[in-house]
Amino acid sequence: MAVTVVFIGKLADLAGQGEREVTAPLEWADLAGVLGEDLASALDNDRTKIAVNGAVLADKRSLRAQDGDEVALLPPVSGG
Amino acid sequence: MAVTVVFIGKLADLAGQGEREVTAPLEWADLAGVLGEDLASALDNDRTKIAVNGAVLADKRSLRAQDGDEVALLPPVSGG
Amino acid sequence: MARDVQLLEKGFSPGKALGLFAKAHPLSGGIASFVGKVRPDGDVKVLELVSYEHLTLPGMETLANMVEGRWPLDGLLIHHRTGYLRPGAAIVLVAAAARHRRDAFEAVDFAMDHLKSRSWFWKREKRSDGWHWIEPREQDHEDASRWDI
Amino acid sequence: MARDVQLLEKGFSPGKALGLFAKAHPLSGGIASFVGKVRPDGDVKVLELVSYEHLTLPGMETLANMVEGRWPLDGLLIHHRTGYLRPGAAIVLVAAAARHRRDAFEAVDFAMDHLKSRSWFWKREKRSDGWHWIEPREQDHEDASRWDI
Repeated sequence: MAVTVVFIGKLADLAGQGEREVTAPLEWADLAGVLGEDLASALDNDRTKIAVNGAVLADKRSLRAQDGDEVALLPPVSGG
Repeated sequence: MAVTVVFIGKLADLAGQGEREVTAPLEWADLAGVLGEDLASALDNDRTKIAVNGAVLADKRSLRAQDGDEVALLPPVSGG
Repeated sequence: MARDVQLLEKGFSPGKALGLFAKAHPLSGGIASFVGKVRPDGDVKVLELVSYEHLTLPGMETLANMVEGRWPLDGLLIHHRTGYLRPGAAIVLVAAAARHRRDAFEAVDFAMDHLKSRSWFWKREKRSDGWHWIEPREQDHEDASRWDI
Repeated sequence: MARDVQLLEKGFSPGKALGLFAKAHPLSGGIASFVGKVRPDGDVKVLELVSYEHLTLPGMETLANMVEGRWPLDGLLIHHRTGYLRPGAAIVLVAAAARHRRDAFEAVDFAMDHLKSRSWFWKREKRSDGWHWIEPREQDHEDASRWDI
């Protein structure tokens, strides 16, 4: 009964790891408690997005991940 | 005592040759008489320009070529 | 429309890729391209480009769809590195072959703006004082905003 | 600023020229380029590009001055053919190396617009019914007018 949370970029630095297994289900309201204050405040940033199984949530506060889902926490992008 | 008149592009087709020696001096008012009606009307086109020794005249009607000068008659350009 | 979209884990030669692309499109009137490299300025020792497998390459394909929907092209190439890059190394190559030059130009321009600030990459630089995450410059966001994306 | 402006009387390989240009500018963050070729459509058998020695190459140098004055570049390459060209042959290659990508893009875009409708070239096509002089399309003039030239 687990959800995999993937930390990308500077969120991986904050988390001190690239991914973590957390108990399913996982909702937006759970994140601060599960991930800690630092990550939770980074998630509040409008430019931080959340994807579930590769689908980016239009409203990240609607997060509702089930067992086996992969939740990715995505800081602002920069490529090229 | 000659001016070389160089015909470029479709003006060379009209002239039936690439260049011609004409008597110096050569002024704008002389061109119709020297070159004939067809070329003269092509020269009236605003987009037809005249260069003397590689310098394009801002006002082609100010043409005043001397012995040894090269006068180029330049139709609308198209490159690339 | 021939499409060549790749997320590359190793160094590549943009000149070679571009030569092959040109050969693959002998009938196109024009080919516009852009090569982006790691700038060897400051004291940047290494650049890391992070990608996320569920988003980065699928997002590049979505970008290619957008480009193809917007401009009539004969061919489109988007190659982008992931992983660790040294100064001078190629990060990205975008090329578009088209009948008309403005279509090719705008397609490349648009794709580059998207890759810089709207695609699923994350970038950090290692300098003498350690690693630093890089976010798009204000200019990059302005560039992208020209296209309503 | 390294400048390479050439009026070419024989066929050339844009890929090779571009590869050399990229090698000559290892420190630039980006290289934008455009290759224009004779489009092998319709029944065009040969294209002739006419140049005038007192104007064409000097005009290309003047164009390079304008480009360099307008954008901060590390390098600029303008190669343009003259003479008879077969369908598929390269007519023109423009490349710009710059620290910032928009400078490289705009420099190439501007130079191409100028070469199409403001530079000292005259173009005709041989079709099955003979030779036809080609003037810039309305679009080419509109493209050039974007730059106040």
